[in-house]
Amino acid sequence: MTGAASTTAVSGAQPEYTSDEMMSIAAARALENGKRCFVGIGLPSTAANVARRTHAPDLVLIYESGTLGSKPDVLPSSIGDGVLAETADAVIGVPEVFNYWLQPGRIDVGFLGAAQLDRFGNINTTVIGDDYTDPKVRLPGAGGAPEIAASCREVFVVVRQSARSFVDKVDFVTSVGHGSGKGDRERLGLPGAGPTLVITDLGVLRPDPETAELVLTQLHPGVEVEDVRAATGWDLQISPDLTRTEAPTAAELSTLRTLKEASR
Amino acid sequence: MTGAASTTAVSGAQPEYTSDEMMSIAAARALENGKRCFVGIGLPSTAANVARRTHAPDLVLIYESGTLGSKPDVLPSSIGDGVLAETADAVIGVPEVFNYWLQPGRIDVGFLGAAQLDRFGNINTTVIGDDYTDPKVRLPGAGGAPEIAASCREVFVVVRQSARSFVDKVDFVTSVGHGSGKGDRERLGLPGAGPTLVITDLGVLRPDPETAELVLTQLHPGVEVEDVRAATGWDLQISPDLTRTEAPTAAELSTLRTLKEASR
Amino acid sequence: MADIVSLADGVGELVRDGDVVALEGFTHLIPHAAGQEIIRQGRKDLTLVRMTPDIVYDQLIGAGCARKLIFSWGGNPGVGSLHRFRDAVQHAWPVPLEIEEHSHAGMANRYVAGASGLPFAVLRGYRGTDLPEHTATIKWITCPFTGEELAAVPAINPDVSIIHAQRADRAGNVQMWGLVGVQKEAVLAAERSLVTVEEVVDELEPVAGQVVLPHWAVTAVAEVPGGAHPSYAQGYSERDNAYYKYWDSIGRDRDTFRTWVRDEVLAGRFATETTGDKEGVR
Amino acid sequence: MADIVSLADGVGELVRDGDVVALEGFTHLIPHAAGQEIIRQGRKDLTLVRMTPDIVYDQLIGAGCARKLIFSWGGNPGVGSLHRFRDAVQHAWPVPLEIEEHSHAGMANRYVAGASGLPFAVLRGYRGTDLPEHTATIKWITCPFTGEELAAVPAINPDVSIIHAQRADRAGNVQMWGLVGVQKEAVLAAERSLVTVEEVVDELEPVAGQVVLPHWAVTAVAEVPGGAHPSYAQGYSERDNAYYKYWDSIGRDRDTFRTWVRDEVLAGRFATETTGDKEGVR
Repeated sequence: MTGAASTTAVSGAQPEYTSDEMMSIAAARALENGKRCFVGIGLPSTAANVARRTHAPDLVLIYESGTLGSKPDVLPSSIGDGVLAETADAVIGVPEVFNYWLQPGRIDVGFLGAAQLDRFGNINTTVIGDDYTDPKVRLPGAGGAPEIAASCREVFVVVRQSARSFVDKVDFVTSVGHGSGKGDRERLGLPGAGPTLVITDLGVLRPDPETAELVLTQLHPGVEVEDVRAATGWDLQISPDLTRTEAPTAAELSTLRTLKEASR
Repeated sequence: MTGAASTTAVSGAQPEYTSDEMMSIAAARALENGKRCFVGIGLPSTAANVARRTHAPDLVLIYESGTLGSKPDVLPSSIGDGVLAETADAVIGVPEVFNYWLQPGRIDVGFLGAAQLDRFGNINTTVIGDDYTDPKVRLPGAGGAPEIAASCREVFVVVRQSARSFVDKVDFVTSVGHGSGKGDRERLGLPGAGPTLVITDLGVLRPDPETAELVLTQLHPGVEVEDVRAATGWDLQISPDLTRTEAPTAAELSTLRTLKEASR
Repeated sequence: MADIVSLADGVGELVRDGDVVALEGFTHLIPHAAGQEIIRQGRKDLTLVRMTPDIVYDQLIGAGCARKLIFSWGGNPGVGSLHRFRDAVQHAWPVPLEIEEHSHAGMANRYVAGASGLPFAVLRGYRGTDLPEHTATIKWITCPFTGEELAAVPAINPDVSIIHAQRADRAGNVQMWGLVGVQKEAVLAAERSLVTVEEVVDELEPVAGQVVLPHWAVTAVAEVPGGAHPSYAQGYSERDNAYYKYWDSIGRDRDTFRTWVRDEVLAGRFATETTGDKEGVR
Repeated sequence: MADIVSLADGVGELVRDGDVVALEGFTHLIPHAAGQEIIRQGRKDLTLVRMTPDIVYDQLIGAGCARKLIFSWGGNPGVGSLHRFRDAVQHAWPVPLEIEEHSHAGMANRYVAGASGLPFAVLRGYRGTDLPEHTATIKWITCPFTGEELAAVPAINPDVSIIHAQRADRAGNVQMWGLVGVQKEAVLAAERSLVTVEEVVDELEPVAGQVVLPHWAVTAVAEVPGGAHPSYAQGYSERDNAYYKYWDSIGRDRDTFRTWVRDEVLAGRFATETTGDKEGVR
């Protein structure tokens, strides 16, 4: 689920870092201490574990493999790593994860990746192409994502941005973001607020409060609006309150790199 | 749930024993080795534990409190005694008992008591009297019995016999026996065979294969047909193949008494 | 993070007049001390939920705390009847008691639905019995795949659930083992929860058969050693079988019961370091 | 009482051409050795059921054992795609593969319904997604109490389920711990079951977090140390993360895969004391 790490180096007065590192650290910062976070493997897991080792020591990590309150000392390479069970407050069966813990809305943040994401934050991890029965590319499928997207109080998406992955309309709605716009989640009866934050290697997008369309609200250091527009498959709107992400601190980078190093 | 033990002594060439002891031993004998038996507390539990210590060492005892394969060394005084959990092959939650183990028909024998039993083996443990909302006597209620009676492959009822408890029609159907007669269980979609054996302190009744009405098929030693008729609230039919129960052996009695003694 | 509180404060904060209250524990780990604290604080008009309303609810019903009981088996296990429960149902003493009656399978599944955030549960139950005629919360539902008709029961979501467990740590993570009944489901189904424990410890050593409730799924924890008596806490105490028989003699008679409440329950308030006794003792 | 058998005999006796077969294990305790024994015995036309058809099913699909896959997530965890699965779906190689696709929540509940003897399960899922349009086994059902519409999925009841566990005793009682996934449900939902274990022991020492399957709920047990590799058995082995990456290089190419099957799987039959290889190797 992790792909090749981006090697774009960003330099300046700050320590050097890659755009992937910026993405992970921006995602980590979004996680408030004490929150219960349903974590997918790969980028979400990296970010959640950086958060737990920096500003959010009491972040509660929940993995769909059946661990509540995992405290891994290395980055797990799969959601089923032994370290997740060994360090958990409770280990439970998979039906219980979904029925007793996710479905009733006990989880604050669902942390998801995406193969394709559209302007309303809908996620596709099923097929690329128009024909489900004869797909251009067969992706892994739903996993836990549809119910994570439905039931968590809010959803953060962490995904590398490109015009191919950021599309006007996903080929297949695996997990509902804001459907076809504002009010759709309520009409569908989805209890959570849906994607409130999309963190990419270029910046941060948030749903417009009026339309639920994802708009650019924050740029990572060294990235310009035109770079993000070029990496977006729809006519991206820019927030009038566009801000600039603070570059990773030395402490954040060292935490992230130590974690990554330890898991090699 | 246990009442005052009967003190009617039966004597002869055999060792002396009470009619309650005969009942427990007759019930124990009915349990085949290796069967999985869902055990209610009181008379059923006594009988099941005697069986396990005599001819049926591999009898699997299942208690609704959440134990699979309990091997108590004393008679438990409630279905929640610690000894049941400590000696079990597996301890599980109560929803799992009913959903994963009882409901799918994994249990061979459901072993039930009754406050009132009727000619078709229906069981009442809810209310005595015609008016549910203003009962003459309020009984404990259903507990696990309705689903035990529905789902076990067959049901054995162990109950002291009297004209008050053996009635033509129960005041309230808590647990279905043969309903209003042959074929009713199939019509209701109840998977198990229902009560195939009713063991009392006087003898043994079995459903007539044609009508499903309980008929007397076996008399305990020293009991006459007229005694049983007098203790039955309907016009009791007698099997043409009426047999006589073998008196308890010294070994059976000593097992029963040792168990009872140990649990005082 | 669950608050660590006194029993009196826990009950005082979390149990309100008119609440739907579940005290669970299936013969093991029955929260008797919490039940008596509810009597002591004079709560009334409660809807009491419990699969096996044994002694703990006989006491609450006799003390007049309840207006309704949702249950599946109301007896004194191993002994016989619950006389206060019977008196309430048969003679409306001390107050009328409405009942909503299920089977164990039905009750267990109602808690499961409640814990799962579902409005109802499906089971293969009740068919042919007289229960559906008298219990409005039993309905029928058709399988959309096979056409088979099955029973449906609505979720139970208590305002507050109270259980007893062996241990908690200082963050309020709760650990119990042995017969664990429907306690996890009762807590997860409830809006608020109070867990009384034998002891609060620094570290929860893993135990075979344990169920752990994370601190963020529990509202409050109170250390009440022996709080399950005459029920028991495996690893800490034995079931007091004699007390169950003794209870038969107390519960059997209204005056004896009243004396027991006065001497054993209301007097007991002075033995706790209570500050939460807001409603006074009636 | 469960039979203690060799892996070859267990698969030979219990897995038949055309069966609905579930191999479960959620990243932990994946029964890889049993999967390869199925390839070795040349089973075909199987309907494979599994929440996460990772490497174990990539191998079975690539070897042409399956005609249908019922699943919720088909990837190589921590690495990327399953190339044999993709090749089967995108190019019908080596045989066409029908798929029936759910979410994890749906699959888990289908097993729960199967284990519970119910025809279907209810969940709050799928709403608004494109899955119901393509998956006939997702329908809608109305709560008889609230009128709310929820998703319904049919029970899964495999002909045979296969899992890997840490230990069994000589009677065939099975013990597993750590991440236990949906293995208990898969076994209880199935008509027959085979459990491969790290070791058969005289006595099962209790372990925190254990799930025990009684011997009378299991058809057969086979001692297969390391039978989960490259997955792991907590307490016995570590996950071989490098193998998952290595698999990407094997699965990516048809010829490399065929060579792997010939050299690593079919050759392996001589290493087992098999007597159950009834169908021959294709």
